[in-house]
Amino acid sequence: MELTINGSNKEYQDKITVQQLLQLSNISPGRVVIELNRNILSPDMHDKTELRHGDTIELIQFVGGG
Amino acid sequence: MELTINGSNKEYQDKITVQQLLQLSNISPGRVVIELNRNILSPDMHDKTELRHGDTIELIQFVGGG
Amino acid sequence: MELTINGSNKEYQDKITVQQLLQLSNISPGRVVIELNRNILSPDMHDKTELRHGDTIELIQFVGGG
Amino acid sequence: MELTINGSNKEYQDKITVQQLLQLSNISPGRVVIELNRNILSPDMHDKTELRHGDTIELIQFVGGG
Amino acid sequence: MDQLIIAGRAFNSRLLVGTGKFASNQDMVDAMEHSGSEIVTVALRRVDIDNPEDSILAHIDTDRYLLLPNTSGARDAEEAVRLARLARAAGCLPWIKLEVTPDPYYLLPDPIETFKAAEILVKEGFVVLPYMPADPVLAKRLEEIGTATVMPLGAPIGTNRGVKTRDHIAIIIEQANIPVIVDAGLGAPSHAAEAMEMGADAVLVNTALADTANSAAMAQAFRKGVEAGREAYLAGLGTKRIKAEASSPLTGFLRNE
Amino acid sequence: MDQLIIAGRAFNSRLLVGTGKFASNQDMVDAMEHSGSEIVTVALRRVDIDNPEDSILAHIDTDRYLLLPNTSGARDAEEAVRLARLARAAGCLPWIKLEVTPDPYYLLPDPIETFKAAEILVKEGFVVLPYMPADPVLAKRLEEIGTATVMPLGAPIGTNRGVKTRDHIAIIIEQANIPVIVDAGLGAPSHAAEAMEMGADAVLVNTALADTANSAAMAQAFRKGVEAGREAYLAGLGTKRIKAEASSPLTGFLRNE
Amino acid sequence: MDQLIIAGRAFNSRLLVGTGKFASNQDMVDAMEHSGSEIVTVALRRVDIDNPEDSILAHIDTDRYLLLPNTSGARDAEEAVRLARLARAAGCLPWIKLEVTPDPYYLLPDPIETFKAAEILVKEGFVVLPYMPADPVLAKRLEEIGTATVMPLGAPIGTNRGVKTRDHIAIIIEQANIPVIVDAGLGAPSHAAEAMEMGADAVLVNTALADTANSAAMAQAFRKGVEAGREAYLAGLGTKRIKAEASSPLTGFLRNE
Amino acid sequence: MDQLIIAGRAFNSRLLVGTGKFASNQDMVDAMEHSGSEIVTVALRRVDIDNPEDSILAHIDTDRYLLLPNTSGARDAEEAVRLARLARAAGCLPWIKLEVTPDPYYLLPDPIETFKAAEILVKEGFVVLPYMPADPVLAKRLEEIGTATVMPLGAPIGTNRGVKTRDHIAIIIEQANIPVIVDAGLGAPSHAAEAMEMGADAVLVNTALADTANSAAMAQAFRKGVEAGREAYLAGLGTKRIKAEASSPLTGFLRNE
Repeated sequence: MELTINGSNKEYQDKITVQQLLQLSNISPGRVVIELNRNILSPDMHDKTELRHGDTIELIQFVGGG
Repeated sequence: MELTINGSNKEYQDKITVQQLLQLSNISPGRVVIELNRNILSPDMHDKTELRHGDTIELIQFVGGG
Repeated sequence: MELTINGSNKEYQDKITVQQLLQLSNISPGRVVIELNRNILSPDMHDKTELRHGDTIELIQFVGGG
Repeated sequence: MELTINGSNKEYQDKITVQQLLQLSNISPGRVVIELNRNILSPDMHDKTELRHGDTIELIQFVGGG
Repeated sequence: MDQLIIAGRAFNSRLLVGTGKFASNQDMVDAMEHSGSEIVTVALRRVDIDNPEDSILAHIDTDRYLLLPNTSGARDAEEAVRLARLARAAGCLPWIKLEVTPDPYYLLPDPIETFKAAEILVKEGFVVLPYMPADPVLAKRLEEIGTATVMPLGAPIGTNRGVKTRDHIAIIIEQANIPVIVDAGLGAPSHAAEAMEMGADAVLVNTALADTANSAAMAQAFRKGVEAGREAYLAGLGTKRIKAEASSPLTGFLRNE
Repeated sequence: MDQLIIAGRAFNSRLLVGTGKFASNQDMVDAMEHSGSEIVTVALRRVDIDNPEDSILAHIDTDRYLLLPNTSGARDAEEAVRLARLARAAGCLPWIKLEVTPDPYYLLPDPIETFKAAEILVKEGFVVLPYMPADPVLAKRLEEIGTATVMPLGAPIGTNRGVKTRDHIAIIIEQANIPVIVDAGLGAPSHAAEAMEMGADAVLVNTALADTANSAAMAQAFRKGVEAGREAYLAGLGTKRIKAEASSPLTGFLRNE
Repeated sequence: MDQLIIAGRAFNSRLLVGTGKFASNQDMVDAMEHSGSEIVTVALRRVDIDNPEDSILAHIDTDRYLLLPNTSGARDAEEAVRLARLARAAGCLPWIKLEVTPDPYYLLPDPIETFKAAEILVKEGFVVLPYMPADPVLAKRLEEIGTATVMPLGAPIGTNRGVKTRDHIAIIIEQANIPVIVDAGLGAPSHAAEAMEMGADAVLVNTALADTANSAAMAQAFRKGVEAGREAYLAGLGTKRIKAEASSPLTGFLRNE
Repeated sequence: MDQLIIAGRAFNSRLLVGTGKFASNQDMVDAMEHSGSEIVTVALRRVDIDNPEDSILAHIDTDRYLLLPNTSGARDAEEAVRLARLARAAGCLPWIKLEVTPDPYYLLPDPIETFKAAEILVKEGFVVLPYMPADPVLAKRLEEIGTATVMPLGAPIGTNRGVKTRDHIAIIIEQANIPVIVDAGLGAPSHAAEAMEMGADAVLVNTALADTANSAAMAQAFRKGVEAGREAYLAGLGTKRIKAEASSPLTGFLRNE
């Protein structure tokens, strides 16, 4: 299954949820906001949402800015 | 018949055309542009256009400007 | 005896010392500096110095300034 | 005979006048003004003035300036 | 030869003049004459029916000067478009100096309404010269939708304050592919020269010419100021320095060196 | 006719030019020609005996241009006086541009030594044009001892920064009874025009003309800038405002009024 | 007590700080601390999945500082709206510093897209603080559609040039009924003080604090500069004069008077 | 610790205040108090024998403030020297703020007479702080003859115009080995901060504190302005740029990149 995560393509053998994706990437859910196929995904949906082949995921966080 | 000319109301006994209005007002047609009820009236229509009660006429000319 | 004090002429019947002049004018010695005929007069000379006809005295003090 | 000309020392075997010095240096008298030992030398003195050992000569001209 | 090209039309003068506020029509004509200008702006207003003055057009040789009507008085895009259409109907070329100034106190241009009106007028075939804030991004966007020039302001109309928006005008000039005409606020020939030295393609002046005892002389002074600035820009100006540069050689003979 | 009078001598041009730092003598001659100037400055320096160049005088038509020698390089009054005397001995008129600049980095004039040298030279019958800081009190004092002009600086020599001393120049102009010639730092025609608009009697320019690819064009640009500024000053400039002044009538017909 | 009120919320500090470009998170925290600020801006960016850094939020005490996300990087209204929604989804209050800067070179705000995005975000219930050109008409229009403040620029972001748009900022302040926060280009405490003396309600600073060897000291300096300017504005500044006003009495006794 | 050293004496405050023109002695005392100043200037004047006011000294705690008499009113060196001697005879330390201002209209310092008086007073053992034009060469010469500081003017006394002599002050600071105290014309805390950011060692303010409805608040504002400028100078200010520097990372995810 191929996913586009933050602009780069990634291969995954098995189905995963958004929550699992975060765990695999060592990203604590609390600090990111997620777009799935251009729609914002609320935190309570992370474990309910299974990713599908071709999905586009954006993992966004706060950084320093003026 | 009442007309609104450049914002002020004028009474006229008889029917008149735009051309006649200009003559009465001593305004040479060449130097003005006319709006009749918010529509621009081309010079060749001046004599063909009879004014009706309630018409709104704007007589506009060029003046100094920056 | 005529003295010029701060630019204006004053008449005095009797001889007086600088110290007496200050007393007469209700000026406490501590706050003024005195020029007698363009020479600075030190405080300890106030009582020793008798004024003479024609003397020019300047009584100067500090005021607000930038 | 040693002369200091414009700050540098020059050896001359024979006596020379200022006029001769200019000739030797290919300098037309008209375009320079001359100081001999800090005194300005007027043009009519050029041929009358014999240089002596130790003389200091300045040959000055106009150049571009603001 | 160094010409100003607007919408494919070539001009030898880089000074545009306005015709407002002159003490007399004769002063206006003299100023136009001495300015060397080839483009003059005019405004539209109601005829006073009770005593119609003679038309300003009687005083302007339209073979010699391109008549550039403005939309002064318009407070939004709709009013500006209406004025532009009236000007064209009056027999002018479809050139319009677009002005949208909702605030009567500072008469500053409205970027939103100016942009909106420009889009409409360009579509209707007008050659649009928009008066605008000295806003580099807006200038780019107006260029993209097809305006013939941009006319950023130096300072509010009639203030004579000069190129107070210098930094932004410089960016506009750097980024523009259409003529940049600095308009409004230029009160002295040195202001006009400064704008031209920065690389502006032209300037427009009105108040400074009308607001003086001698309009003809002032117009000639501005003409020279514009030419001076343009010629200096083309010749290439020296760079500003902090340290002094001797203009005379630092002569040695004065010291015992 | 509007003429510049210095020490009783009348000039039609209000632009003085320096002759330093030009790429070639031809560039210098072209610049002088196109500037319209009638006064040109020169400096004094040692002849290089080992290879004497031809004299700059060979290139300057002294019937056309008044030769104004300067004392550049002088670091104190004594050196300046010495240079002035040499210049006169060289057959020039006794006109001298007095410069005393002890600091080689910024080349700023020394008020004390300039004043001292001016006193001596005036006594010796020189027509003294002192280069000076933009110092109104010093200007008054130089006038009192009899200098022919004052030449306050706009900015350090050769910096092209313009009339950075504007406030003080304005006071000098207001108080002077002799010509005020703004010297040094004028890098663009707009700077020259600004000085003239303020009421300066003339300006002197050198670096800006030498420090460009096209000296002749730049000289002409400065000529126009000086004329523009002078003509505007004589015509009477408008006052600067905060509030806008409509240059077009604020037409009523657009609203239902 | 003199407080800054934005959208009904009161702040004791009139200095907003950005969190970008600090040499270290510690420098950033120290700067925030010494600035006395109560509002700090942050940006949004993709996580680097291959090596996720720790979040900036770990370093900002959100009980003490109001987190103000910006839409930096947005080149049009659509992108700005998308960023604003993401920021809100991330759990921030619905406060957004709206930035739309299509030109990566000067990062100047786009008046058209900024206005468009502001309309949408206000409708969606955001408290909108728009970064904008120093354009008085645009400021009025943004106020009319309900933005919480206007944030006109002093100079392009990060240039440290100061309040180069002074004349226009003054008009914006005069006409605004919402807080005016001068943003961008303030490089020194004197710049911040100047803006506050003009009557600005607050200033935002980032580069000047990050771009120094000692961020904490600079932050404290800006804090004092902002307070100095505000206190002087409230006390009432003297008017600028041309003629001198003796601060000492012109004493008579020196002359024989 | 960062201290100001004048003639070997250390001060913690870099703000000197004048005592002239206050609405009341109480206002003056409050201003001195809130300014944090340690040096205050006073003038000399004739006692009015017919109704002697109480002395200003009654209001100044001379244990807390160094009393710095000035020679205001002097029009030449002789008058200035006379005033200095009187001040010393009055029991002050031999510190003198030297002022020689022949022109009552602009009150600008006379460079020649100031220099002459400084030479005499230094020889007589005075600690001389000369008020002077912003003239770098004069500053060097005063330093060479032994003045304790130089006090170049920012603008004419009491004009509130700020550091109008910026370019020259910068050169004076660069070249000086004694404290540079910017005096006169500073009308707002931002002006004081600007002078300190440039590297001035201190500033002197009077009119701006006296010429306001709230002298105490204004004095505190200036205190903060001076501290802000000094701290920023020590921390190291960023350089001014033309191109923008993003303070937020230009985030990529918005485009399909």
